[in-house]
Amino acid sequence: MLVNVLYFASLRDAAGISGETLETQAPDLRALYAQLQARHGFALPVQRLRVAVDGAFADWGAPPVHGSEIAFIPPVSGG
Amino acid sequence: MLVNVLYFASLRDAAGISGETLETQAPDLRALYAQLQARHGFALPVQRLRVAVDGAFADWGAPPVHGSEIAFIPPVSGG
Amino acid sequence: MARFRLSETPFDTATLRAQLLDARVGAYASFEGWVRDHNDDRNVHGLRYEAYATLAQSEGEAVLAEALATFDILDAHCVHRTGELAVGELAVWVGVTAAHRDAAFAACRYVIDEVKSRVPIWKHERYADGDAGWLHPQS
Amino acid sequence: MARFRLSETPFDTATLRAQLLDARVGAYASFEGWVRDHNDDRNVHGLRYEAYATLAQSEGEAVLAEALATFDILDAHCVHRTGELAVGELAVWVGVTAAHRDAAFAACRYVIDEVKSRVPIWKHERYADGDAGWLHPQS
Repeated sequence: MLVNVLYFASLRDAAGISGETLETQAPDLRALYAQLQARHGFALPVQRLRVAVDGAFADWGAPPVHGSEIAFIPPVSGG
Repeated sequence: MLVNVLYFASLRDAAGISGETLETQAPDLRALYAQLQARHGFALPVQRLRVAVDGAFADWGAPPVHGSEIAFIPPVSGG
Repeated sequence: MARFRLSETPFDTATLRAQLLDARVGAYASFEGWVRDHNDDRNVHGLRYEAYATLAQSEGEAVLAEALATFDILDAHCVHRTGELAVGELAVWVGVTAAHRDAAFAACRYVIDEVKSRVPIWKHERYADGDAGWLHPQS
Repeated sequence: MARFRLSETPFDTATLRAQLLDARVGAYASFEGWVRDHNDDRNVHGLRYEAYATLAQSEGEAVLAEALATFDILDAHCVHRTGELAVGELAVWVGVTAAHRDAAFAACRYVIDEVKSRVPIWKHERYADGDAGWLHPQS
């Protein structure tokens, strides 16, 4: 299936892009991140991230949904 | 000796004056307040007041000093 | 400049805040007390603050000096109104600057609590029913 | 009107404060975060805030709704800057109104703590030595 992935902050710097549309057979969002971490060399382990789907926080164990927008959220530093 | 006494808030309303110069032989400030309480009918007991002499908080056991400015401080309600 | 001031006239908190800010400041905490339209379920029409000015000034400065000595802050100021105030007017402002927010919040709270409990200022409230009186809270 | 907002441009806290005030308000507590000239002993020249705007908006609103449900307050607003900021610029403002100060202080503290820990906004700092980087604090 096709999903749209968004990268922020250090993930975007590492990937060199702010997002991409990609084909995935990952069984869950955790596995999807592992594939992308290998591809882009992300330093942040999945344990330090949160994940959001279509603008709402989601569970790492959820399967990717075709056409959804998946955002990997590094530790935040607002304020 | 002569002292200058200042009244604030409900004490001033009860006395009908903001202050007065008076002759006193009171041995300490507590006794001075007792005399003035009797004269003006102050409702507040000495235990609920603080006293200041010449612009600084003072002890009720201190003797009045000739020419000093003595202020009786009802419970405050700023803020 | 005095850190604690009494003001007979309405004052501008934006200017007071600007006086506290510099490049070291990471956190600014402020508190304002406003005249409400009711107090203890009574409708308030307005009020008057009276101060024993010389002692209020020195006691207010003492509170702010204590805040500076106790908390890791950069500066702290406080202004308290005196005279007649209508509902919706500002009665007291506290502003505190620090590198970090823990100290800014703690010092701001300390200053307003101590000012309310120690500085010789008295509130006279006028109520909708025509009654009026000085507030002398039980400590 | 949204209680939480992101702003690409410098914003005026006096106006934001005025929007919160009405006759019921007895206490107004506010917090501001400012860009300091140093962080962890490094000289900071400036910074950039990036947000995941849609999620930041909904998560910020959730934080303010929690504050309103948890504390006895009248209202609470928060604005966070995004984009490039110089030293001395305002990064975030929180304003809370209540009848009494306990709730105003507690809610103000809650909002800034939760915004800093949950809302997807990231800080990129530039240092005097030419180094730069994203801040991803250990939770």
